[in-house]
Amino acid sequence: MKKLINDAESVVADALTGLAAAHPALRVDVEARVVWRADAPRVGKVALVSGGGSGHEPLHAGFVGYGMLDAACPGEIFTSPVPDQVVAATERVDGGAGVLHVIKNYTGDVMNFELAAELCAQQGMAVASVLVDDDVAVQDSLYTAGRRGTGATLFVEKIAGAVAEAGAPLAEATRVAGAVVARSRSFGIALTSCAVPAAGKPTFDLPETEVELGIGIHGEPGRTRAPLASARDLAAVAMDAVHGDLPLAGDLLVMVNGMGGTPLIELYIAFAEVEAYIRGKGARVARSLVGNYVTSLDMQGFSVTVCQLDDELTELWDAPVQTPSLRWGR
Amino acid sequence: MKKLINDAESVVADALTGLAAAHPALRVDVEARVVWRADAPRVGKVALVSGGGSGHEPLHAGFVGYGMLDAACPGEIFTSPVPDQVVAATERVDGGAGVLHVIKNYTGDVMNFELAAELCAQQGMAVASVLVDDDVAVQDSLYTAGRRGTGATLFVEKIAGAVAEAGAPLAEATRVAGAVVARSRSFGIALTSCAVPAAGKPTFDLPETEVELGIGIHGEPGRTRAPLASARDLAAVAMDAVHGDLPLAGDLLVMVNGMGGTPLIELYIAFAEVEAYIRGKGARVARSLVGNYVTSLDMQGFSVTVCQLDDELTELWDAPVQTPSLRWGR
Amino acid sequence: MDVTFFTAWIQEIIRVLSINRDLLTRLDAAIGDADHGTNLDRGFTSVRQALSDTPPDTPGQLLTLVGNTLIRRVGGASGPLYGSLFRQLGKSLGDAPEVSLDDLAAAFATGLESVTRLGKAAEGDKTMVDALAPAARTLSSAAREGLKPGEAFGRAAAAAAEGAKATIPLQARKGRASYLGPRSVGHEDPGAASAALILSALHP
Amino acid sequence: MDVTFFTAWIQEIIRVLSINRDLLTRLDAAIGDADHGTNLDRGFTSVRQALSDTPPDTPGQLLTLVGNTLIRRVGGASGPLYGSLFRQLGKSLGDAPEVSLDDLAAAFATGLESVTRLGKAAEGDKTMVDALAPAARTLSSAAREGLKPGEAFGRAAAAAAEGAKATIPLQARKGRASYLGPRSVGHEDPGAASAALILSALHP
Ligand SMILES: Nc1ncnc2c1ncn2[C@@H]1O[C@H](COP(=O)(O)OP(=O)(O)O)[C@@H](O)[C@H]1O
Ligand SMILES: Nc1ncnc2c1ncn2[C@@H]1O[C@H](COP(=O)(O)OP(=O)(O)O)[C@@H](O)[C@H]1O
Ligand SMILES: [Mg+2]
Ligand SMILES: [Mg+2]
Ligand SMILES: [Mg+2]
Ligand SMILES: [Mg+2]
Repeated sequence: MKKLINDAESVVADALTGLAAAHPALRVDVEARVVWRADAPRVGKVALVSGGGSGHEPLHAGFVGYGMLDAACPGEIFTSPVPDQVVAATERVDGGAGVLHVIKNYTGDVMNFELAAELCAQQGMAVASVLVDDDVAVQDSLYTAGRRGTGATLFVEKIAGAVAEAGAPLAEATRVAGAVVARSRSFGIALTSCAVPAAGKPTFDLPETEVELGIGIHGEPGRTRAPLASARDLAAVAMDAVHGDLPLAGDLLVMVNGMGGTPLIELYIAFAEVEAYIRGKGARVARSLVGNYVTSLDMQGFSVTVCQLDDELTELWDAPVQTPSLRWGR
Repeated sequence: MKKLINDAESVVADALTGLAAAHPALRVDVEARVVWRADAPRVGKVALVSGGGSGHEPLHAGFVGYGMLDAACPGEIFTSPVPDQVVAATERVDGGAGVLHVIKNYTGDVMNFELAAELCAQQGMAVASVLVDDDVAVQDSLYTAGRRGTGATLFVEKIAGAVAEAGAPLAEATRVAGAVVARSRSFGIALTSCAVPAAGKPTFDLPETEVELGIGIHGEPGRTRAPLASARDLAAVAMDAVHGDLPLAGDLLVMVNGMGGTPLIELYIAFAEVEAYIRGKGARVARSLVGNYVTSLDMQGFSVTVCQLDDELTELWDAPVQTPSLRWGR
Repeated sequence: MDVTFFTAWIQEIIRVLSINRDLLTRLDAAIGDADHGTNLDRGFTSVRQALSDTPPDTPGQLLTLVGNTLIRRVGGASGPLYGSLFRQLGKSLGDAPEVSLDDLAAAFATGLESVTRLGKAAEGDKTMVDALAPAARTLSSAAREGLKPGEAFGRAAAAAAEGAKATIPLQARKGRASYLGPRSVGHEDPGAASAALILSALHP
Repeated sequence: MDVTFFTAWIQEIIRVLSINRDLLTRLDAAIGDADHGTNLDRGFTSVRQALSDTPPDTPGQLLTLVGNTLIRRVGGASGPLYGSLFRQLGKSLGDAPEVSLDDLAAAFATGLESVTRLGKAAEGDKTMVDALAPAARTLSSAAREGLKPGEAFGRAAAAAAEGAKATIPLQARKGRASYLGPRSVGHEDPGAASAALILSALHP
């Protein structure tokens, strides 16, 4: 395991220092672990706050800015933020119109955000939340932790961010965020394990000829192991899983997302296969993203996230956004 | 070596297929290996054409679009394009005001672009060129191949692209491109080797405790090997080399660039150190980029590129750009 | 058992968890995300700091401080869960300067409840509850039987350790390990292992 | 030596380079970018296709076609260099249906010149020139001495092979290997190695 770091203990703080230095439009409290828009709080605008373990960069801090998140609270590597962080972030961006918490569905994230929401409510802030659980690799059941939140988080943050930027009330931003979750599905595949800095070595061993199918974004092993196959076959595995859960139809927003260690040239190869698969089902890629957006440290691999668009969602997706890692229209 | 590909032979074609599917504003001729702006040729506008081996994505094809390149011609992995490609690209975007070839200084690139320029001239096209050679790891000498072109290529393409977009004549675009080269320096460090798909294994072996200093972007070993050190120390090595060649002063445009396999969180850590180094020298990071822009397949590592800004260059850098991998202002 | 007793317990937890940090992280690497040891070590290091900053006067104050500190510093699933456990222990013990085994057993039962209320895990789901629940039962019965604290603690620690080991053949239904489905079988749950360590730190 | 002879040479080059593809790429991995074998194999595979599409009538036509195809398909440094070499060979031989050893030696000398004009490498810079130059000299002197083609080819191939091996202790001054500075010492130049293979494919 080789890392470009100073110290396993200071990874998050050091990265936040770099983030602050690189993006003057952000404010960063390295101590409190909060990143927020320099122009927040915006009076009368619903604020979006998200957060989660670090190691998924650019998620979430890279999506703070106009038209997307108002604040992010990055936890330790793969460790959900603590309630204090969420409260601090919420306080800093609350413009009086309420705050929407975008939460990836992990036990830790859910509990810490819930504790934070209680504290926020005690302070008189209006907080709503949306739970993202798009990963079809995980069986959804009342008796389990449910599906993980992965790539669709970016879609929720972008689209609900556009709703909020347009001045809609909290209930409306919450409704649209929920709609995005309901219409989105993901599946991920790992070619290699990532290595958590503090753990000092790869989380799992994977032979040269095998891949992990149905991985999340925390370096955990997947549902099953399979022989390494072509990009075409791996894309088909991912898309079969997605299509089996939510049949592909109509206009789709599609992200082929790298897990952090896979170069862009390979992601475009995977995207070509995903696009052909979708066309083969009679659906259409209307909007797309190809790149490293919701990562798992240095893991090699990819995930596909698909969202069924309608006119409203397409328009919101196209609305201007200006963040370190997603930007268009201004 | 694990790759998300279909076949080592079809890597470039398959990736171009994906690029075309992902970016409707681009035109891609997968056979001829040319990527160009859908709105080209623009009559009366100087066109910018660049190209080089593939494996450096998003360079160059990811920088085709408004305010940057008019066309790119990606060669095979780490292999400069052939003259036919360059000619085809030049023909497709020549709007009558001349075409600027942006060439990274490698023997193969230089020769193939030269042969292409002769063919273009025979066809009556006005072609100028700029040679990018920013890598201070390589000794510059009359008797050698000279310095390599690496990260500054992005700066040249962006800034000369803005000049061309503003309607300036070929000579002016060429002059500014040359000024960017003259004011830019780079240095790169590898934590791991990359693996060329057709070669089937890593280009070099590097023990767990060592790094390569002074690498290029083709997976070649560096000038020297050194013990793995902290991000702070590695950043200092890179910056000492840059500063030793072109003393840091005034306002700088700074890119901390990942080699393809290094996650963004680590690049921000490196950027924090680079920024502190520059401040320590009394200079200032006025503009910055942090991310994977000029890569070497799946190599882990980073490079730093610094360009001395002046008011003209700052304004040109800030001008709107709309490409797959660099976008702002529209 | 007074504040000195409970301070010794917490100090011993800090020591034991720090020694076993990498072990817990390795257990978490197998079926989770390789951070459990780091999470608890970070949390309890903060606890050590908090205790030296404002030494508490009563067992209840102490345990509440521990719980709050864990919630404020650990994050992840284990942060709120262990945080609630200790916070509830503190709340149950109130401001009594001295605590009996009966009091402690009752407090532990309510602490366990707060963990299951928050995490919604039942025994057999392959979580820390699989170690905490038998420990809570053992403490209660030991108190009923009138055992000495030393003996009660020994039995509770043994029950927790047994409960932790018994998670090995289980398929996880809660927490991150549940994502692995059948592949979670054959590994000890890291949270159950840390719960057993926390119980093992209880010495008379 | 007629078009059949030269066609046989090219076919043999194709065979030899394809067999040695991985070797050449490995040499390039050590001091370059691990593509030399792939580059030449791609180029000469296209040459095979081009020859079967439009079989040339004369040695000059054939070699010009080879040169053009290499320039159009190889890329990198070796594409233009080998392309010019073969194109110049073709140009020098003109449209003669039969070629003498003298003609070939003279053509090879001009071919070498075109390589050094384009690449600006001198002998000793650790490039293909280190194999091509001694081969050109050997061909010329063999022609002057009136040797049979078979013997001349044998000597030229030996000279090229020796020239290639002699690149091992050199520090590169041209091409990608020059970036390595002193670390380029101790490795055979891949282009010199491929040049030696190309010469070794010349059979009477
Ligand atoms: N719903 C739950 N109820 C009880 N314990 C749980 C629950 N979810 C997870 N745990 C415990 O938390 C442990 C993992 O803690 P930790 O690794 O620190 O957090 P995370 O899973 O967020 O990375 C698991 O081993 C399990 O014992
Ligand atoms: N300036 C030059 N003159 C002559 N030969 C050169 C020159 N530069 C490179 N070469 C030859 O080209 C070979 C490398 O070819 P290849 O690997 O196909 O291209 P690239 O270096 O562009 O990857 C070198 O081993 C060397 O023999
Ligand atoms: Mg975690
Ligand atoms: Mg090459
Ligand atoms: Mg964990
Ligand atoms: Mg090469």
